[in-house]
Amino acid sequence: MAKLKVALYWAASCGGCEIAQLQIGDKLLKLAEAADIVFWPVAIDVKYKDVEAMPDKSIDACLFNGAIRNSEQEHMAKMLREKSKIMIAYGSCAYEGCIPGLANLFNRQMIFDRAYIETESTDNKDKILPQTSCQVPEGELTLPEFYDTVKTLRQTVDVDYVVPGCPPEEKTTWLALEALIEGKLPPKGTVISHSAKSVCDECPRKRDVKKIKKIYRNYEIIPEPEICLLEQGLLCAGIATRGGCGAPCPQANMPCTGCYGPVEGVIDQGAHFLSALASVIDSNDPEEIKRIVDDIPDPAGSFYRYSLPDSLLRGARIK
Amino acid sequence: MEDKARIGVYICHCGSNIAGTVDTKEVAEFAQGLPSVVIAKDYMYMCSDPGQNMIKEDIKQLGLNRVVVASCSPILHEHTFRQACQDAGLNPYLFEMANIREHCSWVTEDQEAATEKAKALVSAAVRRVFYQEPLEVREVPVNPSTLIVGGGIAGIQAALEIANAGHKVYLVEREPSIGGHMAQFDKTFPTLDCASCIFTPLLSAVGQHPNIELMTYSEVEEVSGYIGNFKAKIRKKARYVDEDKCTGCGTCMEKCPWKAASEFDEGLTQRKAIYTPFAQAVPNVPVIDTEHCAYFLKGTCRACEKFCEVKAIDFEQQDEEVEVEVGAVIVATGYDSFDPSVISHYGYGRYDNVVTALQFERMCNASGPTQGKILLKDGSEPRSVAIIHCVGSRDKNYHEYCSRVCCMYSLKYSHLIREKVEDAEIYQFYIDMRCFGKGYEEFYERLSEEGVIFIRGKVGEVTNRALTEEEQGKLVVVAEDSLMSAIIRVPVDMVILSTALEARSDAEAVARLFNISRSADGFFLERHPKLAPVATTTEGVFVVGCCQGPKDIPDTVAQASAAAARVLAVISKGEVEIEAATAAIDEELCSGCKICNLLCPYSAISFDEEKEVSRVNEALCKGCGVCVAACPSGAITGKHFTTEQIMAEIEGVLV
Amino acid sequence: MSFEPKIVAFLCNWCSYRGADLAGTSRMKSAPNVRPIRVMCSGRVEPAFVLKAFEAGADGVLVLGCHPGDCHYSEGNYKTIRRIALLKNLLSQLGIEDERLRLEWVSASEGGRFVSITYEMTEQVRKLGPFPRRNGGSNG
Amino acid sequence: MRRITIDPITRLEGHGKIEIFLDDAGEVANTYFQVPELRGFEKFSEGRPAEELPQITQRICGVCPEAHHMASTKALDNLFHIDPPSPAKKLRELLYSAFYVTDHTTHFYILGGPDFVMGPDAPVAERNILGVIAKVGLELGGAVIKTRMQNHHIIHVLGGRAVHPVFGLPGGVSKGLNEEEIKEVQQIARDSVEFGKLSLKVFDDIVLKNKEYVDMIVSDAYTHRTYYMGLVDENNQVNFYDGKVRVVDPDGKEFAKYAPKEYLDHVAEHVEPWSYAKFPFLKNVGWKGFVDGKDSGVFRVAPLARLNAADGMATPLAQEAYEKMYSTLGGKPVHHTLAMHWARLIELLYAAERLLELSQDPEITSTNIRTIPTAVPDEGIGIVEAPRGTLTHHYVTDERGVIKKANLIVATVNNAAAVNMSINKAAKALIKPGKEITEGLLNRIEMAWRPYDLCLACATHNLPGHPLLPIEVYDSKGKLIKRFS
Repeated sequence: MAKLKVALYWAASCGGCEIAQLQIGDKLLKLAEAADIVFWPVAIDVKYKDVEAMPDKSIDACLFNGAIRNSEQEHMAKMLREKSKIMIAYGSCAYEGCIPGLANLFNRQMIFDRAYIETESTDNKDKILPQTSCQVPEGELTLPEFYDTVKTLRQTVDVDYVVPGCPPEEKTTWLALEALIEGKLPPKGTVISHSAKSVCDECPRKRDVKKIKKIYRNYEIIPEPEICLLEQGLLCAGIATRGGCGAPCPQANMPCTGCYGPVEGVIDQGAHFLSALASVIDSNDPEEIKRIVDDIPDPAGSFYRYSLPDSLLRGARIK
Repeated sequence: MEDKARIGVYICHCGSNIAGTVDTKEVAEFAQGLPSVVIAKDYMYMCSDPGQNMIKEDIKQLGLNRVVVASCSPILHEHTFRQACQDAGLNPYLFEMANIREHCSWVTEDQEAATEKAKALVSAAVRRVFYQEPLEVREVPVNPSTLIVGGGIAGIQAALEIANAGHKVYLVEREPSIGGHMAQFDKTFPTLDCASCIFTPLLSAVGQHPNIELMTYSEVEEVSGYIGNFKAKIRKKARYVDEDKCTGCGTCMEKCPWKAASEFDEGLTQRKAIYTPFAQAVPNVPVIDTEHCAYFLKGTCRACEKFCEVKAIDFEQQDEEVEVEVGAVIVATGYDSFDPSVISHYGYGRYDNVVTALQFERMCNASGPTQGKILLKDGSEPRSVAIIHCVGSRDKNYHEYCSRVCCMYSLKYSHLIREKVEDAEIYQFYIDMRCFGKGYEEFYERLSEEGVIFIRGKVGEVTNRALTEEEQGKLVVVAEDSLMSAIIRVPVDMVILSTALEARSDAEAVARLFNISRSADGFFLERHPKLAPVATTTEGVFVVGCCQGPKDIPDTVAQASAAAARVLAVISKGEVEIEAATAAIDEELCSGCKICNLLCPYSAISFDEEKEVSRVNEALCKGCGVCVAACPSGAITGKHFTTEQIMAEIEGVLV
Repeated sequence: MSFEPKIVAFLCNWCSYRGADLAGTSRMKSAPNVRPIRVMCSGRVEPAFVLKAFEAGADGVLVLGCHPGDCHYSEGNYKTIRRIALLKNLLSQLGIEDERLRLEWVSASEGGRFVSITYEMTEQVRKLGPFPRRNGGSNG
Repeated sequence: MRRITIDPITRLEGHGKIEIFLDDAGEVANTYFQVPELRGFEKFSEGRPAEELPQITQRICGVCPEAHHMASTKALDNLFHIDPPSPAKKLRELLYSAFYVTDHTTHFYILGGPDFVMGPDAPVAERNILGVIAKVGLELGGAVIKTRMQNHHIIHVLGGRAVHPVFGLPGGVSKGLNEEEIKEVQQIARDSVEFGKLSLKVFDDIVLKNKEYVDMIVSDAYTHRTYYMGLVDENNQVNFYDGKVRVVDPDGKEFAKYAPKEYLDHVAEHVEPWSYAKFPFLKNVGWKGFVDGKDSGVFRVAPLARLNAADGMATPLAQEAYEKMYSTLGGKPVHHTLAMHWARLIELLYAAERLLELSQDPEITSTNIRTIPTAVPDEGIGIVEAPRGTLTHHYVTDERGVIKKANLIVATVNNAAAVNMSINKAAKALIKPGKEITEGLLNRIEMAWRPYDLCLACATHNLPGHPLLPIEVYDSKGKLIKRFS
């Protein structure tokens, strides 16, 4: 059987997904046996012309990580979609926008002003901003257009599979690669993970009574080692987050922040996290309820840490 | 299924009620264009037989598998159209209604706006119905036994009614004997017949009834299950007397050297450490009060044991847990009598001759502390008695409600006093006389002819501070006579406080135990004050007697019989219908996070420790959807109100 | 043409929906801008429904339930209070005006109250203007 | 005017783009190193609870998340006015040392190394990690993979996850090490020290024993006289986790030494309209454009810079290697860009040695790893040495500890100006009229930036994602005259 052709590409991502792919360690060699990596900028000097030269659908699968932050990433996503039989959104950024998606709480102007004008160490009296096109003595220099809003891969092109996680855990990555190598891919649209249930299912901490009188910040308490972090008042997103990761964060005494995205079939992870949490607030008195919820200083960042661009509202409304 | 959805849409004119404002033709045309809509019609009156037949025909002829009717409120006609669908062989849950009358044609005159809105409501219903699924109404068999909690007149009446109908009853009473408050009474108003004469036979009837399993000195500790199938854990407290051996001879009580204040006699007499509350107690088996028994306190004595010929005394006896299975529960836990010592200016507890209604009741009773004589502490007969109404009732500081029985028993007392102490002066201090019951007003008339002095006014204080010669050594009742609007001082020998009836001190715990609610006054809440006066929010659990609110014996007995009738109705039907639109948890998605566990007002959600998933008991679930909205995993489906259906409706309503 | 706000109203089956029915039956005029959706209890209303309504084109959302203490399911509406309180904090952080989401209690006998709420809401939202979209891409 | 575009430059973290303009004579007129994107972490950190920033900011870069995690965590200590218990500090440095071992290994063998191991002109298909493994043999290849896995395992054990750990909290860390775990760490540390030695030997064999390479290293094409910056301990020895920032001038004399909170007195960032990356410079020298020398504020960071800025290494074997490098390359400071590869391997050995030291510290298994902050948070600055250079996190919060302002000067960006110059100089030296411009030649130009181990994911906290364009040479009329394949 002919070797698979696989492309690994990054758009608006941090590189963690590449490291996660390297994390499969010696399984990399298995991958190398079964597939030719025809495109992988982080490690191989294969240039775009080679990819462009490939006929449509000649790549068997593209693992695309990173969100769509600018015009060229959009162009790139569409191009690779053309070239690939299977498009896999690999990692949280491609899947739901991830932490860089928090930029959707602001807009382009605000981000530029902060980065190039306001920042304390910036020396820019003339308020120069990067330009998509700019004349230098020798000619024109261009930069991609920075979008106002971060988009997910699925909001940009047709996506066949999703591999969740920021970054995906080694076993999740291998689950997807193995299915690919052995031609045992699940139905289109599947989010590939070892679990369809929430992280709680894999969390060894004991769960008892969900009644919340006070919400704590993670530096305010040293949590009991054995007990559910949410029940101790820490904002643990495990209840609203797909498992498959093995609940590493709660086992390191830190709350889950939700990087595997919503549980199977859930629309809007944040809204579900919010609703569940609010439901178990231990008070019927509106004033007290207000006091308790006001202890959450950053609802958007807490409930949509990774999924703001993929949420129903996608981001903030800027006046 | 969905992709093959065949939807029929029917727009009702409701005469001109809808058609007058909404362009029903246009709406029908609009509906015809919606996805999966096979046929859309408008018609004069959809709820009429021809209208319903139109639907039935189309279901059969066009093979519709979804139906939408746009007409009036579903509250009005949802049932009608569901029935029509069912008659045509379509599951009623595949029907959806759009309310284009109350919510549309009737709320605006702007025809364009109304028509637009009607379209939106129809498209919402169409999109929603697309996702609707057939549901089956389940029926579960009913356990014909009944648990009755409380052995007062209410519980006894209900128990006998049900037992006499041939069904098993478990009657649980926490005191050593059944009887409750009524057993303490001497006479009953307005007929003045002797309480024990009418009551004692009932007690023994209960005691002997083959269908009644009596559990005295016992308390219900846990209730689970649902109508038709409750399980109750009952703790039988150790009596330290073997019920099977004891003959009720009473020797132990004679021989017991240790005494304690008698609860039954309201502390006016003493009973022994081993005792039955009263002579005609049922069962006639004593209990040892370990707080006053020397053996339990000091480890010595055992006199009772020595003298018991049948060797019924058993100091080693332990509390016993029994579990019973029943189909229905009647809660008849009665009331507490208001403690007047909190109203210090009435002098209760400070002055010997200020007594409570129940204490006076006992005094009048031939088997009571004074063998029925009305006596002051010093043993002499009172020459004058004041009866103060509404002590703790109709009083913002204590209970705002009227206790309903005080006026009448106060009248009864004046009669008893008149009977026993011919020439005594009797004063009634009242706010208003409330003589609402059958024969009550007449009783009042009669009493006023017996030379009782009625003073309309609230009593300010009862004091022994004499201002005049004649007040010396008397209790002076200071009150405002609101008819003469003057402060008056009435010197008397004895003061009777007509104390309020209040909810049991442990009513809250009991409410939680049976998962029923309480009204602001602390009494148990009936499901509907008029239409369901003995039912509660929990199917199969009924409340009767004073635990639901102060009432007299006739009303209590009436309620008891009513509850019995409701229970018998359930039993005779043999099975109960279980709501179909309930919540259901998908075990494939539930991670056992326990968010939902405490949210259910009906305790319908339980946790399966083995599988580590939560479960909904569909028989208990009322389909409110609170848990569905709370589930962070979307693992709970609210049948007939699924997220998918409502999301589709939202999209539809915004076209 | 002037801006006609679209208001989605979630009504609980036992109090608010009947209150709305009563308003109709009594022929009180109420804002046709309000698009009712019946749920068994306000406690069924997921925050996601509210967000979905905005996303699907609503300019305002009403959540109406039984008065506290009167809930047909005894405590469902208290859960709603909790959720809406937290949801409002989220929405304000997302730059969405507080007036676009209202939680109110309407009993089965309060047809008049239902009507005045719908008018108030419609006028408030009319002042705010259409709910702004955010769809990504260069012009956000 | 001709133009050569190299886009994207490859074998780095993130994306960069090089524009080379040739005049009509065919001489290089100018070059531009562009970074094509921005994410704006500084903006969307606003409104976040400060204690979440170690986890949020590490998403700037998934290759060096630990660096951002640490800088951020130290900024939080400062922000909440809390001094973590000493075991917590040691655990942080332990995790950080393990991270250094993995990261320097990654760069030398996967990103930078192939140019030397395979040769600058080797075919594209071989000039990568797979080629390297094929050439050096599976044994060394296996060791590379093993070292990365093992040290990531340490990060996993402490931080819960190998990538994007959840470890740092104001006042301490979330998890400690038990006796069993520390034994494992000690073993990994010993193996890593061996691997560090081995890697230096590999460099010795493959690079230093190859005259062409040595000449290339010391050639003017790859040399710049700049200032150097790096974190040093109280003995002015290299330290990655803590200490003061020391700057030496092109002659190697100490120019400045400052505590984190003083960074704004020493560093500023220049903005150009043609790159999303900013260009830091020494405030007290000033921005004089893309030129080197004492009068230009341009400075360099990362391995060679750290070694130049310090007086030595704090561990014996590393110190030995340190001395060997300077004696071989003619004393301090060394200005040869390509020597960064060597310096990186010396640091790799140091990190391994430090890891071993810490893993043998009696305090390391203590459970006293957190102090709960009580002071009102206001402003905090944290600096660490990321593998790619000095990394600064600076936060201002309200009294609830919610971020009002965040400023980040990220490791790689410190080198942005120098990289631009290095490319320019290499291009000018390598592209000559009439000389054919081969793929290998262009790779040699890329070799001018590769030593910096660019992390453009970090630079301006941008995201990779520029579309790859072919390398094309146009004449002044914009006519395509050569296309490379």
